[in-house]
Amino acid sequence: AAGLAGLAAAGQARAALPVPESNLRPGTPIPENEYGMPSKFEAHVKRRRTDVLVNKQNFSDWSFTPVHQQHGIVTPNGLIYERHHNGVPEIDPEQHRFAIHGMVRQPLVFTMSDLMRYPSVSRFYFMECSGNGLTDWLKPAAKTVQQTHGLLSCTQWTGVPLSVLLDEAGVDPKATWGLAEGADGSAHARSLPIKKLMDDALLVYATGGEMLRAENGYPLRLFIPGWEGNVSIKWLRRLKMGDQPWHLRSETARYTDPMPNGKWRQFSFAMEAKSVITSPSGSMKVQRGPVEIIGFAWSGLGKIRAVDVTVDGGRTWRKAELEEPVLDKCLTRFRLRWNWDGSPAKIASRAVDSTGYVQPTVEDIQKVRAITGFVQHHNGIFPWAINTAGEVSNAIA
Amino acid sequence: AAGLAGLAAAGQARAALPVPESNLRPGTPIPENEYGMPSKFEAHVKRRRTDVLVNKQNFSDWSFTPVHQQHGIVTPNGLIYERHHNGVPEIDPEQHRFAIHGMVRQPLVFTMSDLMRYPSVSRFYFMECSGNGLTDWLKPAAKTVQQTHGLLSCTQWTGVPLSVLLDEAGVDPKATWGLAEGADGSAHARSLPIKKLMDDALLVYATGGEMLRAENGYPLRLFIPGWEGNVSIKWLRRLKMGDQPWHLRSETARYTDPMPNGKWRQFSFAMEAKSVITSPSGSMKVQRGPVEIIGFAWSGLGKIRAVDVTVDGGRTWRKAELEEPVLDKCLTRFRLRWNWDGSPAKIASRAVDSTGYVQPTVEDIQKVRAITGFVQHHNGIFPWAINTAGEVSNAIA
Amino acid sequence: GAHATAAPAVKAAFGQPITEAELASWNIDIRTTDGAGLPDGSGTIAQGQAVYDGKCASCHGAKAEGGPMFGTMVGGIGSFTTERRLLTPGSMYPFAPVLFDYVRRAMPLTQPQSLSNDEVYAVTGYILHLNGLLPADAVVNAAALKALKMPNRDGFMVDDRPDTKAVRCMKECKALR
Amino acid sequence: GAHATAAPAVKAAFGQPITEAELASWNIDIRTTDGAGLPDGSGTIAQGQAVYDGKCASCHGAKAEGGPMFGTMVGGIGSFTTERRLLTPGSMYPFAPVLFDYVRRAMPLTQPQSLSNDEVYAVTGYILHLNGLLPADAVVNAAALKALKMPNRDGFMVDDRPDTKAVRCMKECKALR
Ligand code: HEC
Ligand code: HEC
Ligand SMILES: [Ca+2]
Ligand SMILES: [Ca+2]
Ligand SMILES: [Ca+2]
Ligand SMILES: [Ca+2]
Ligand SMILES: [Ca+2]
Ligand SMILES: [Ca+2]
Ligand SMILES: [Co+2]
Ligand SMILES: [Co+2]
Repeated sequence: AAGLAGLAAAGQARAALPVPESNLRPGTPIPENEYGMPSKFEAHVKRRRTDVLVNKQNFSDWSFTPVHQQHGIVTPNGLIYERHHNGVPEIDPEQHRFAIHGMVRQPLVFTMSDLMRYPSVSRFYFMECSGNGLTDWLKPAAKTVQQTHGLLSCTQWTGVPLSVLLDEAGVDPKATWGLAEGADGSAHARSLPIKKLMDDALLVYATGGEMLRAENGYPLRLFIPGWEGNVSIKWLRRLKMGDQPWHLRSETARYTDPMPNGKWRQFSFAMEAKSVITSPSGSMKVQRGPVEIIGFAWSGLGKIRAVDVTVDGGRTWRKAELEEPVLDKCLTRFRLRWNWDGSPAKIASRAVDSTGYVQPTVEDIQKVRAITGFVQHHNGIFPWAINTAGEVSNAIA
Repeated sequence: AAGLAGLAAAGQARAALPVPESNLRPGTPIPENEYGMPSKFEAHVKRRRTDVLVNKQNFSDWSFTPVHQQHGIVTPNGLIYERHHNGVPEIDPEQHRFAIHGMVRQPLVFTMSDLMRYPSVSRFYFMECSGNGLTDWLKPAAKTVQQTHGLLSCTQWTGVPLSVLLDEAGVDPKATWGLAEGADGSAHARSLPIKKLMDDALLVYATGGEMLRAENGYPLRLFIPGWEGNVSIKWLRRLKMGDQPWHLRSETARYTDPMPNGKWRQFSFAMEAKSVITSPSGSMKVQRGPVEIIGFAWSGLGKIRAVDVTVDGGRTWRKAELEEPVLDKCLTRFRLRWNWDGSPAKIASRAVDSTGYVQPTVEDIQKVRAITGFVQHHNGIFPWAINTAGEVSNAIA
Repeated sequence: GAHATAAPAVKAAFGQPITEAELASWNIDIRTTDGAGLPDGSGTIAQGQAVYDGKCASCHGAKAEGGPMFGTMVGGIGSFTTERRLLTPGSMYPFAPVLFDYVRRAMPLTQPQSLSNDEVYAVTGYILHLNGLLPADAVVNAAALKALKMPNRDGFMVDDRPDTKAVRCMKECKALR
Repeated sequence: GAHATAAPAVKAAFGQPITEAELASWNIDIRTTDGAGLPDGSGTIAQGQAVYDGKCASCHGAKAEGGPMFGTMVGGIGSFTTERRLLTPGSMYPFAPVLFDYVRRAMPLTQPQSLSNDEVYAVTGYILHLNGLLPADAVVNAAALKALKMPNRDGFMVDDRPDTKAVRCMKECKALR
């Protein structure tokens, strides 16, 4: 083993390769039945709480996906970011009920087994918190992309189109909004326009191939494709139809966006086109020579059409490669091969979506919104700086 | 809670809904950092060993994916089926080396960090063991679809196209085959034709968004899209180029298919088009009324073009719906809505792939192959019987 | 091919009918713009202080000025046009019933939905009083909350994005800040 | 658009050169058709029996007729045209070096790659002898294994699939068996 370490370090191959230890003995036998876990050598790959904004408690809190350690577009179920407002409830699926009521012809209640008898659909979508990027607008705060952009995950969502159940209940033609509410200790609730509820909203019971994890809404959650994560109410217990929004705390005092002149933008649901370089990214180290620049691009309003990358701080941009499949409202991988010559560099990416929308700079955003306090919907271009030692750091300025 | 149980059982909703316990107290706070696990209510969803063919030991053994409990097309990393020949080795990625040698201009050795600097690709592919279906040809043996078809998984595979590294080593123009070998206690090895190695073979280090699990080849494996799983050598330590196959035990005495007149079919790599109904399936119970028939279809030779479903034992067939995205060499979900009237039924599915190939019946296969002993590549149409009580069972006959 | 693809229409109706009465214990939302859904009941500021001291102060501080679990719940009115916006129920909530709805569904954090409606009216009134929005002798009930005009009543605008008009410059572009 | 999509060609060569000599301990495969790769060394059937009794019998049984971890390794020659095919090294392996290669890389299960080449030759010979394929006084070495014609030498055919020609019948089809 010392010889091998030397080999790697010196960039030479003069030591003969010893037979790997693993060839010389049996491994672990297959247990009777089992749910597999990551290798012990990957124990550093974890969801993490914020290390910037120190929250006073961990009940109304959030944890970040290690997006820089993600491969491909599917976030493992154990690493999907989470946000909840009074901890993670433990709900027995046999006891769980979901009701539709309010402005409907016939209020209905469903057990989980009722719901699982309906035709289901499975769709790949990203999910992003409106607060993703909260701490990094005007000066660098977070060190890693997990902390700057990790309120972002992507998976295949399985469940029943909400429209099927709304049709069954018979929505009053005058109904225009619905209130979705959770069975958690905060009874988290949000008003949503009926157009979206009837369009592509899903009642989800599984992600990434298996039943939801508790922290992601087990046994039932709403999923609203392309919109801020907090409207995809977890532990969903009811949907009440009405003819106007409710204006609860979660849609007035929270999840509203500071605007000029002391105003707040309300019901700002869509996550506009955005992208970020995940490698090289904050706290990584780059070696001279060929560098694979990779990252994610996504849009809550359609497909990613193109991603451009700059390595000179925004003066020139080159079109990156997009990896198939490029799906609607789904993470898309981009990559660009670059030859780093060892001089300081500032790298960033810029997404363009199928509506023609171009990801703005922070400066562009600052012209039209207020950047203060509880900033939301930060979809600005995000730069990383590389110094002559190859160290990568947050270059927000 | 008693009231709720009564409600579900009686199909009535006369009891007022009590506030869920989970609304009335905080849940679990967010831990500092964490890797999530399934809900305790899903503890029955596990990989399982065979319960039919009782193996004498569990070192050269296999475990099955619970395909009937899978939602969507992505198998969770903890449930990807596994097959190994001398247990699961534990390999330190810092110590692992991969070598290319034999008929090449320049033999090369790679560390894991070397490999991870190359441009990577991420592709969705199914993986299936050539022995999937081993026990169920002529009479029913296994009870569940996990046992009949669970040597089947699907995920996004991330790694480096092998062709990139072969080009770097400079393959001798006379080389036609390569031998891939593992760093496990069986040094499992297979000969593979260079055409496939240069076409779409991948050196994989991640699946489903994260680094490989130990039992699936951590830190490095070969992945050969569409071919029998055992050629996708796990814990890969070397690839040796040559001008003919090696004919090792793993490609003569094993992984060859019995044929008429005492012969054996060798180097039978491709997994031909196949499908199976995963719900309703063995050991499930069906209720009268609308039944959602769902299942998987896949082909190692292309895309799924169509799936047909019969509910009358094969006399008439109806075209099922396919769910997007329908990808090359990837699991495809099909579904058909059926109204079960309570009379006995025999249901089955039949896949058609983009080459025009139609999934055969067991009878079709029996005409051209021998069905005896270690049967391989069973891609026959697989029927489930439903009795008047709604009980579903293996109907192979 | 010549194959029929349409499945026969099969109506899937697995839901159970339920009445609004049976859903009463779940039906806790208040339409805060007009207070629809506010229950019967009432409280005083003094009663509210008692509830607050007993069940809220441990996390929110003696006079709601902030405690071990949360920042201040008083002040901030007028701060939104300054450098540092201070968000409290007083400064931020556009309608007084927002406070009733939130306290009832989510507080105290350790025992959500445990307060009586009278207690919720009382403690809601007390927090509004600490914010200078209700007098010490106010009677707090549905009518009082509906009548109260909150400072941030007109503080909101509807989503009007896209609000940026970035262009896709490729060469000789303005450098990133 | 008018944007250049091609990245400049960047050669990625992160592999380290290595020599075949440095790879010698890994280079254990044998091309079984002609025995290329068989090492120097030799053994006798008696030596093979000693190795077998000491290191193999506990799993495979006293005379390789099957033990607690694996079924029989003798017999089955001629069984492939009967109802029940019996797969053993004797009946199934097309070339004798297959046995050398497999034993060296994988056996004994608890200590793979622990036998010397002489031991592998000897135990390979012993198993072949138990299958009636080598006499009791055989000297087992590279030449002997190359020379031995195994019963299943011509038992294989190359993959010729697709071998079924199913048609997509939709109506009035033959029922499934
Ligand atoms: C054990 C701690 C704890 C107790 C006890 C508690 N709270 Fe809270 N409270 C919190 C936390 C934490 C939050 C923030 C929740 C969030 O934002 O998701 C909060 C938020 C609030 C808010 C929202 C403030 C705003 O700015 O929008 C109000 C109002 C409130 N609490 C009132 C009360 C009242 C009234 C009581 C007692 C009846 C109470 N709280 C008891 C911890 C507590
Ligand atoms: C601890 C148990 C154990 C010991 C000790 C052991 N084996 Fe094995 N052997 C096995 C198992 C299990 C298999 C099946 C492996 C597989 O098929 O993946 C096997 C398979 C074999 C096979 C392949 C048989 C065939 O039909 O293709 C041969 C040959 C063999 N062993 C020879 C030996 C020899 C020679 C030794 C001693 C030097 C030995 N074994 C010691 C457990 C053992
Ligand atoms: Ca915290
Ligand atoms: Ca029911
Ligand atoms: Ca076993
Ligand atoms: Ca290197
Ligand atoms: Ca606008
Ligand atoms: Ca053929
Ligand atoms: Co918003
Ligand atoms: Co095969």
